[in-house]
Amino acid sequence: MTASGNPPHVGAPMSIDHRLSMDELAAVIARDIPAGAFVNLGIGQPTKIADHLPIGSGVVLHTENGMLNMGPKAEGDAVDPDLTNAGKVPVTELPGSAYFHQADSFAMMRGGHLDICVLGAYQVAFNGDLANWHTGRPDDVPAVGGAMDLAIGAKDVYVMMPLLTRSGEAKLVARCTYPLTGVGCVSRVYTDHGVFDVGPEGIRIRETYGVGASELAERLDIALCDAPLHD
Amino acid sequence: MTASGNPPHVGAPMSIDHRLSMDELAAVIARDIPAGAFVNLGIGQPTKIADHLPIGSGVVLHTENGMLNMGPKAEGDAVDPDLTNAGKVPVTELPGSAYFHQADSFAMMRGGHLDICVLGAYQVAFNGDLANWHTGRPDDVPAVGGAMDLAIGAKDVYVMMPLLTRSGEAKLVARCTYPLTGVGCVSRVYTDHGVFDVGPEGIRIRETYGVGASELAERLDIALCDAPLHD
Amino acid sequence: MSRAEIVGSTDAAVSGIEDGATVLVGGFGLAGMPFDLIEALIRQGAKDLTIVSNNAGNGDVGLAALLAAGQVRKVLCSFPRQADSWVFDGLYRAGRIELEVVPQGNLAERMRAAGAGIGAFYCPTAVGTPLAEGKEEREIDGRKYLLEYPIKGDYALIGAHRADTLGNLTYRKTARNFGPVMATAATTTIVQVDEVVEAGKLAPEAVVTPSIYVDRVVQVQTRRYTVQGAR
Amino acid sequence: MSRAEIVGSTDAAVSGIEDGATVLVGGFGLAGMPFDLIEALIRQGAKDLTIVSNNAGNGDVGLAALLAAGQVRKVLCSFPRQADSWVFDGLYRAGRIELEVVPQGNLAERMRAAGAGIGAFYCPTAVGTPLAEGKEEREIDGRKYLLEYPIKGDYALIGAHRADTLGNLTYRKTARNFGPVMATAATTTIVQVDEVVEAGKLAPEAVVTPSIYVDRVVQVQTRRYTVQGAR
Repeated sequence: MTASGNPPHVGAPMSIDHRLSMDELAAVIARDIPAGAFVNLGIGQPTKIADHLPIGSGVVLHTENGMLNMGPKAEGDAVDPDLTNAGKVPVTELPGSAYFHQADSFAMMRGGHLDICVLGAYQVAFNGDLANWHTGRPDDVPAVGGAMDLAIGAKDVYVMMPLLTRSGEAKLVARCTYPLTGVGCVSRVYTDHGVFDVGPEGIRIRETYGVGASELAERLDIALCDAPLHD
Repeated sequence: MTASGNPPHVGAPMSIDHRLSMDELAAVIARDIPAGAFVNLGIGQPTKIADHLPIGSGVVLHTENGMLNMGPKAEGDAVDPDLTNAGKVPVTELPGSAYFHQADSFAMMRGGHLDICVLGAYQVAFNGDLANWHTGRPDDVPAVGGAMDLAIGAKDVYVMMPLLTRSGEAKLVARCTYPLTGVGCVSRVYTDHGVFDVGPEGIRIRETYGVGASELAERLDIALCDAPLHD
Repeated sequence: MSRAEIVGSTDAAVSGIEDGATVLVGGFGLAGMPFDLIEALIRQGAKDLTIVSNNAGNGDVGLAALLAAGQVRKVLCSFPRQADSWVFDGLYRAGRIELEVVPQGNLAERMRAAGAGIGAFYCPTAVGTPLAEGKEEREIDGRKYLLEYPIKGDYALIGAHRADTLGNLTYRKTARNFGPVMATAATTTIVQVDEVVEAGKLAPEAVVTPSIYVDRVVQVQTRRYTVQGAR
Repeated sequence: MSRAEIVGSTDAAVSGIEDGATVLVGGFGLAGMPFDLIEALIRQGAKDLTIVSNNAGNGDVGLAALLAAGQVRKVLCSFPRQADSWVFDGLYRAGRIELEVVPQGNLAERMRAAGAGIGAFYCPTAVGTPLAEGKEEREIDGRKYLLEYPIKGDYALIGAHRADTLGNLTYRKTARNFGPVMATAATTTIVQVDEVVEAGKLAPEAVVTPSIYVDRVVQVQTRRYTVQGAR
């Protein structure tokens, strides 16, 4: 397992001996977020990461509906309909919270002030292209929310997703077939089978879960930039 | 003397039997500002208008350094270095004041939310062009402040100035010779000799002070759009 | 002149909204949604409306009820597809309502531009995606941007927490969201608040929407919906 | 990561400012001017600075003292010509300092754009004036605009009223002015405050500058200059 902190991973990939559940993956991502980082967790799976941030982690959560230093989900009497996260789930505030309006919130994002955002995805391409807002199916109501703003806004965009679709196709692809959310914006992909760093020179395996690096590489329809050194 | 209120002046110009001091002119402008208007008073002479707004006028003063509902000049113990007008003079707040930062303050102005601003001027042209920021002399340090933003921002831009320069030349001109502050932006000019409405069809005398309308018209090097009906 | 009026009923508050008007409707999901104003608008009956809002209605209340009443021709929003957006979904699939999807940050920034007198702006969001179609692209300092134009409303309906008698507003927690931006972007801004207080009772440094942006205020019995999708 | 640091001295606060840096300096005249940080910068001795500020120094204190120390190569400001701007005046007339005059609203909006990730924007200010020279003009919806680019700082030095231990800021009255905008536009934002309080002590709705924009905070003995030009 990787140490927390942001230094680019060098050398052989770390590994865990079983494929991770989404909850375990959320824990891994939580440990990779450095103390003091300003982070936006996208709706859906990434929201789970908040549950794994230790108390006093110093990570400051941003929610695009206008808040910094968001606390955990609200329960019982703490539920306040005026205080929700971007998924419209009631949440709480931590000491040192601040509220701001929507234009200020997205200025914060678009201006590159967030350190990390973690998003779900349909597909991520070799070059960091992201597709996560629309299946492109004609009968699907298109809905983008803040995804395109987040994709181009944070200093690092992490994706959290199962590596394979239900029918077994890799979601890490040579070229996205789904409509794009952002171009070349993803810097790291967390999946149940392993973690991938996406850089200018291509994709590199950072960690593997329940699978050898070579085997993992073979499952993908893309060339990895650095053949793993061990299995 | 004109009644207060904003309806465009129709028919013969009003008159007062003497040329006005700048202080008297400030009182005239104060009476012309409708209750409830949001108004910015430029630095210099226009600042005097505030002294002539009756208590309870309902006029809300904006100062571009970030405040609405500014009160009168601060005296004695009321002086607070953190509370000044755009001329850096200590002022006070009225009940219902609000503070905002500089970008929000100029957004308010540029977005057309102010009803009136009153500015001093070197020259105003026939077509409403305004010159008030720079003499254009090579040894003069250029300084624009908020003048160009105000000129294009308020719904109505009034100018308050002596009609003549010290050497006797009219400052209401066919074409500005000083560097411009804004193009076609002035809607009314208050001078010690009279008041002029500036519209798409040209300039019309609204009031005269100590001079007949015909005589006033003759002093100007521009054609008035509507020959005054009486002297 | 635009001084705010405190009106006695929500019906008075929404009077005059014409068929075909563009109405900005505050709220992020249900937080900040001006439920009472929308109910009054349903009674008032204006038709063929274009609604600008983050979502396209949740459950059967608020914006969803307005859609169900058949008063809306078109919706501009970022995220119409939610578990509880069945009203919009039905209308959309039946071809009875138009949809324009706008990234959430662009929605906010385009309304800010309308309120701030910005003619257009270059924004990095959505470059290279299907939502870039038809938009002018420009490279500035090595980064690609799309040219985005202001979104202006004829009316804004928003919910705030407190107003003073001049119309200054404060908001509660994340219910602030789009309210302050929409207030600047509409010709007539109509606000429902939990409480109207005397001018001077709101801390001038804590005012979020200055009175200049507010036209009509109505105090309502607080009603908040706690759970998204609750019927 | 960018979590704010509370430092023990103004010398520590300004450490690392390089020769040739662009430094945004808050304040409108003397209100909001970060006097103590500027004094520390004089002790620190960085040279060849480009200063962005509304004015070019008043009296012999603050920014004027920095200019007098010969550390500034160029000033970008809106209003350098004031009764008490004798330091700047002398340097400018001696050809020892460069000046770029920017309309006040553009100064604010261009810094906002830098902080908000806007590539450029079309602004109606200064159209048809000498300050339009060299700028791209475009007509949008029948109105003329100039294309304006962001102004980004390497550092911002600003004065605020209170900070909490996370770096959230509040301001007093019109001393707010450029502070919140500059905080968003600089790589490193350095703030002097009257008081540092525990996180949780500032009302989250009343925070003006959220902690994400703040890098270093130092508490200083309040010192305010009451009269413009007082020596």
